[in-house]
Amino acid sequence: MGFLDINNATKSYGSVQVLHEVDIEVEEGEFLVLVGPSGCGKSTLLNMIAGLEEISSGEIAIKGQVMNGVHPSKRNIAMVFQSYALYPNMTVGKNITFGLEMHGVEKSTRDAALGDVAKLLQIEQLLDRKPGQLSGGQRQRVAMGRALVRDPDVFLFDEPLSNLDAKLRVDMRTEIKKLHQKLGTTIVYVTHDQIEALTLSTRIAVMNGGYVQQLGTPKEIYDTPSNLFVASFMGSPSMNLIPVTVRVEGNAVYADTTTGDGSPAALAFAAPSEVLKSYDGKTITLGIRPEAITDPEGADRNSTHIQSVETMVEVTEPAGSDTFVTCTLGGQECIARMRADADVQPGQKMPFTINMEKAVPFDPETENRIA
Amino acid sequence: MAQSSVETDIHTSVQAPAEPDFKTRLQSWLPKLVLSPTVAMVLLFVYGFILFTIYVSFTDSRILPFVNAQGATSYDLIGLSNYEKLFRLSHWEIAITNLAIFASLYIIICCAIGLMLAIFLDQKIRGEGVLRPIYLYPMALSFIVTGTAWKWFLDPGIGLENTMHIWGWTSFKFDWIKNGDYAIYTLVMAAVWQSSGFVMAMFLAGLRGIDNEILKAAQMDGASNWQLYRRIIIPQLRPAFLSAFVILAHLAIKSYDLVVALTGGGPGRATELPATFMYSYTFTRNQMGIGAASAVIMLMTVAAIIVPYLYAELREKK
Amino acid sequence: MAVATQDSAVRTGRATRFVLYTVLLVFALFYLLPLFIMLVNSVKPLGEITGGSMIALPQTWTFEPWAKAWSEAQVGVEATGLRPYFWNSIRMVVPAVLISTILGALNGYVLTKWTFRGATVLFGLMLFSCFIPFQIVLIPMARVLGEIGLAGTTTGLVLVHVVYGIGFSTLYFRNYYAAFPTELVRAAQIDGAGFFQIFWRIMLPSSGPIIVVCVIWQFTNIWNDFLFGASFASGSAAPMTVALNNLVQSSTGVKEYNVHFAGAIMAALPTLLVYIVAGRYFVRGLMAGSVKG
Amino acid sequence: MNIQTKLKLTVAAFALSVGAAQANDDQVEVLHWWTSGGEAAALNVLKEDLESQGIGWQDMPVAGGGGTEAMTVLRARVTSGTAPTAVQMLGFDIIDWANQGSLANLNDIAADQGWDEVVPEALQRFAKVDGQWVSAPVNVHSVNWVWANKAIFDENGIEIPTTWDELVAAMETLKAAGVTPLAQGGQPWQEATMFDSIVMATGGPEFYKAAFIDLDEEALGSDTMKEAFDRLGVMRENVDPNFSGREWNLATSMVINGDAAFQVMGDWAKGEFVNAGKVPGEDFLCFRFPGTTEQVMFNADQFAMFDQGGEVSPQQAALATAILSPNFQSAFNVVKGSVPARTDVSDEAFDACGKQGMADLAAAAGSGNLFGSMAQGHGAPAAVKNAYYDVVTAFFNGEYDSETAVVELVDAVSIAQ
Repeated sequence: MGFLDINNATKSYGSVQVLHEVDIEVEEGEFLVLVGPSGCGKSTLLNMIAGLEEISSGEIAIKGQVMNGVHPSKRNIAMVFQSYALYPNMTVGKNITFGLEMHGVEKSTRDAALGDVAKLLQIEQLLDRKPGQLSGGQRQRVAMGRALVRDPDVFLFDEPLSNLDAKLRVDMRTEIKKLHQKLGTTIVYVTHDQIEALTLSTRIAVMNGGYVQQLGTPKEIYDTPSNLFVASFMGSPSMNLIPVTVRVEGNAVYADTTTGDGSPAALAFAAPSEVLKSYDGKTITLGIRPEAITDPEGADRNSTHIQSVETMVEVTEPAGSDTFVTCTLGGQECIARMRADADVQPGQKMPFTINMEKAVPFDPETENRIA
Repeated sequence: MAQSSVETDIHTSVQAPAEPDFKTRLQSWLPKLVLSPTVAMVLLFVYGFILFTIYVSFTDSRILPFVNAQGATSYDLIGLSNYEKLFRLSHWEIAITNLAIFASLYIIICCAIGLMLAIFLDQKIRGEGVLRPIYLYPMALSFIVTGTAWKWFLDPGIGLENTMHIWGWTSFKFDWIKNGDYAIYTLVMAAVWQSSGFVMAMFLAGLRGIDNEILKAAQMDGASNWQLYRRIIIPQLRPAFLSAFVILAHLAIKSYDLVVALTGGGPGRATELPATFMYSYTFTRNQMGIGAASAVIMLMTVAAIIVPYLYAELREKK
Repeated sequence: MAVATQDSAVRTGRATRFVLYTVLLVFALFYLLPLFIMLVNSVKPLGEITGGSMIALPQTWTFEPWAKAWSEAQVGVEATGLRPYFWNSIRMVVPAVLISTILGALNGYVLTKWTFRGATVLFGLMLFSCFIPFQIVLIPMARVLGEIGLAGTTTGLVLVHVVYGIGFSTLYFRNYYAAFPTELVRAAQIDGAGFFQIFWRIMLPSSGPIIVVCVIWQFTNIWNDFLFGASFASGSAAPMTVALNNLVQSSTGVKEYNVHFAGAIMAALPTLLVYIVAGRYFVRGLMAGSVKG
Repeated sequence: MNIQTKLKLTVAAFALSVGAAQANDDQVEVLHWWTSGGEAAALNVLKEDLESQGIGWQDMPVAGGGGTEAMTVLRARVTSGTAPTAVQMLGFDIIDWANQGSLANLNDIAADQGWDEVVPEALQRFAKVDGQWVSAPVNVHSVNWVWANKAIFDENGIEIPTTWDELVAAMETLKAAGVTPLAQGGQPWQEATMFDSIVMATGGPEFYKAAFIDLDEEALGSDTMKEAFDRLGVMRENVDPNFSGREWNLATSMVINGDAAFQVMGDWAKGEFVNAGKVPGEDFLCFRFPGTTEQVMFNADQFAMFDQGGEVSPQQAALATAILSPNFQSAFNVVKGSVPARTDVSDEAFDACGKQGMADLAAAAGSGNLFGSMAQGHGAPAAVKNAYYDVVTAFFNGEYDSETAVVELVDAVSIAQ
């Protein structure tokens, strides 16, 4: 049994089921990110953990105690909201200690706790201001302070960074990560930003359409997405999905495709499974991350399954640290990630090296990964 | 798509968790408990009374409910005959026609003037702080207070016409209030005076709520001021228009003080409105049955206007 | 705060501005006219009124009509002036406005932040109650007040005004709170605040603008009411409007128009004051949500 | 804490309102619409009389529309079970309320003080219902009066007209001289009040009774009625264009100021002349509407006593006694312009018009020429009266011609019954 248990939790509004049996066990100190497009049910799930929405069936337990029907304030949780939800009429200090006051904590204790948190978050000089006088980053800190001061069992974050500008978002991301490492608290964090999910989490639950699509560590999610949704949702630029035909030749399995000018190309799978072999002659979708397609100089030295395909460069997009190059494979636009100094010109024909160890085959019918 | 809308909709309200511990359960009952006095009052004092009125309209009540010409506390149920009588009365016909004229002019002119003033005031006008309360204050006064002043102003013998004559414009003529064909327009005038400032405030609030960036963008697109208002701004005031319409419509239907103070329904019966009709049949003519019937018709009219609005408004936000 | 200083993107030329100001001023005159007539004629001796022009300034100024209307005019059998009735109105309007506003605020809070199945329908029912013509409720209301022993008391009158004021106050608060971030309520819930604590500590302190709108609306409506006041408050408890009506509508004798006007202005003074003092918050309050309703 | 705050507010609200009028045992609560200076002063006589007997006077004035508002308030009060002790009332309203069972039986007091002998029979019709006295009459107004500016009459060599033709001739003379002949107020009841007199003059007492008291459809739809409307049309031509909405006392002041020659109005108009310092016979003339010299069409203000549960209370008895006392009858009616409801009051205190009024009343009562005024609610019940207003005012304002008016009158009266 985990620290936070979600057992077969569902949520329906009338006849509409917005959340299908969710089963997640979170260990103490874990940083679980719920990620998915809007409407996937991630916020609903978070609200159910918080007690802000009823659980239709199944149960949610914290520290082994079933929380169904328990008032939010009695669950020993804290939550940071997307809009921060700072009380506009109270000072920062009041905002942070309001929860303690409501729980009947004495003033001296409250003040001590406030001092600690303010110091931790470096907002000591803001305590007498009203939220309206704060910048976005400062509000974010206050919102976290309000959660921290309660010393809860579980922290809930509801898209806390989505209202910040890009630079601040990166800074705060780091800060939250540092905080987690320092305090070792259990966190459930909702976001639609897959980078946030990958950078922050110890585990990720990718959600779509009310289902958990995949639950795993960031590496599992990124390297072996369990279906086409996860594959395309996680990672930026997203995974190239190329239609190929499976051809079995003895022990070797090839993916037949075409290059930009229509000439055939064959890619050999690194470690073809038996299941894959059974797709002989069929068309499947081959998922290849952009960084697995490079110029020959950039190819992964450690990989033993580098394949080369000659095709034409269509567009180059230098992005500072990398250069993204667009070409066509199997009639699909394909993005390759090359070094910033790669000497590539649009219209030029050149060999692209593909690291087949990183290629993931999907069944286009079921959209699931072919194990 | 469908799912996303469901999810965001639900976010607009907090659901109380079900079951356990007493305090939590109390908390989940509190909202309903708090609402219940109002609901009870409304059910009794509004809907109960409406049912009562409907019932009275089917009786031959005269001086009091359930007391007919025979006196004591006897009455008979007489079906729809009050309604038949009602629609036989030319008086009622006049009241209904007058209401149609009055309400449509009143609403249109109030909106037009309100919108114009709001747009003008929104041009960084010096002295806006002084002008705004001047436009707004008539709403604060009842016609019991301003009735005499209005009557004077409209009276050709002592009012505007006379003043113009004193000032030397002897051919000036303004005797609408004395003229059966025009008296209804003087009601419109006074009613517009009272409410247009309030409508102005609603439009002004609407204007101030419009995102300035949209306006800037439209100007970049080369829109003239006129186009800017006609194509970009006024369409965005739709909610303000809607609320103005509802408030004005209900004021028009309820207009009573206005008529009593200004014309008393005259000249002749030229300015009789359903509200005055209902009052006079119920209370001064001792024909409470017919009065109740007219009230029911009025309520049905109000419902015909308000219910679609409520439906649209509430469904959108549900 | 941002209302008046917000820079409009619309630019206007000199000629246009001249037209703007002219139109605005003409309308200001139109709106002021009745008040002007009342004011000017309330400080004239009666002779000047019957003999002179309606809008001429007084040749001799006199404040006697004011004094008379306030403390001497014949309102009933005794020449008490309007003074005692003024206080009656205050006693009626203050509790009625307070209660209907508080109830409206609570209702709005429940209807937006604690909705339940059927809440929308209930709100629709409440809203429709704003639109019923008051004349029809007179008799059944009298009956109910008689039954519960509140007939002829100010308490009864307060109850009546609360009942028929609650639709609008609920509407105002509901629309305002609909735009109020629900996350704040959730945050407070997690912080452990209860239903009333959230209302008191979180919602109310942020409701300034809409409270102003609601109070103005209720205050003017209740203060100006005549029908209920005349029907449900007996003689010496009658509100100002009833007394004013008795003063102005007296059937025989010389009509002392100057006294009538002075009395009318007096009766209007509190509502005027409310508009002038709180009027600047009014547009702001309307902006803050009630526009939708 | 917050619930407490709310509670406190509610309690405060209630506390504020406690002490509002609760009917006191030693008080009479009187609902009336006499709020103008003279009337109120006259009522004050009554009040002081009662106070000298240790009875408090709880005043409840509701002015406006000749008692319209007051009657609305009365309904609310009766419905709520807190009827006032005494209510000023007119004509058929009294009968309606008596039928409804709300009024107290004053027979003992009446018998004790001999009301049956001193109050004219035609008036008793509105004070006694089913043989029971239910109200105390204060006065008798008569409506078929003409009030004329003597100076204008003299200047134009006009004698007091006694027939319709003389009246028409007088109006033509006046018109030719550039004087507005008729000062008319533009409210339905005023137009109807004048029409009462015209109908009486045109059709005579029998016709008047048939049409307006018996509501005989034939009479209402007759050619005589059409002729009466035609005569009203003639009157209409002699009115200035600015009459609409004008109140009756403004019309009176037109006569006083010489802006018009005469006004057809009830005897309450006299108060305006007197207040303006005019003397009857010298500055102004009062005479019966031509053709109605022998008749008196009246209305009477009365105070109906509401049943306070069983017996007539001592306070009510005292009030009724005070109202019928010759002293009050004289004092009040001198101020009000009307004549006493008792025929045995001395006319000493009255002026010329008042004396004539008293003599006319006594004569008419004796000869069976005393009729209730339709326009003043003493011909037929309120519904019919108002239906009558509707038609008359529609005709007077040019909506109908006389033929239509007659048809509409029959129709309106039938709907109203």
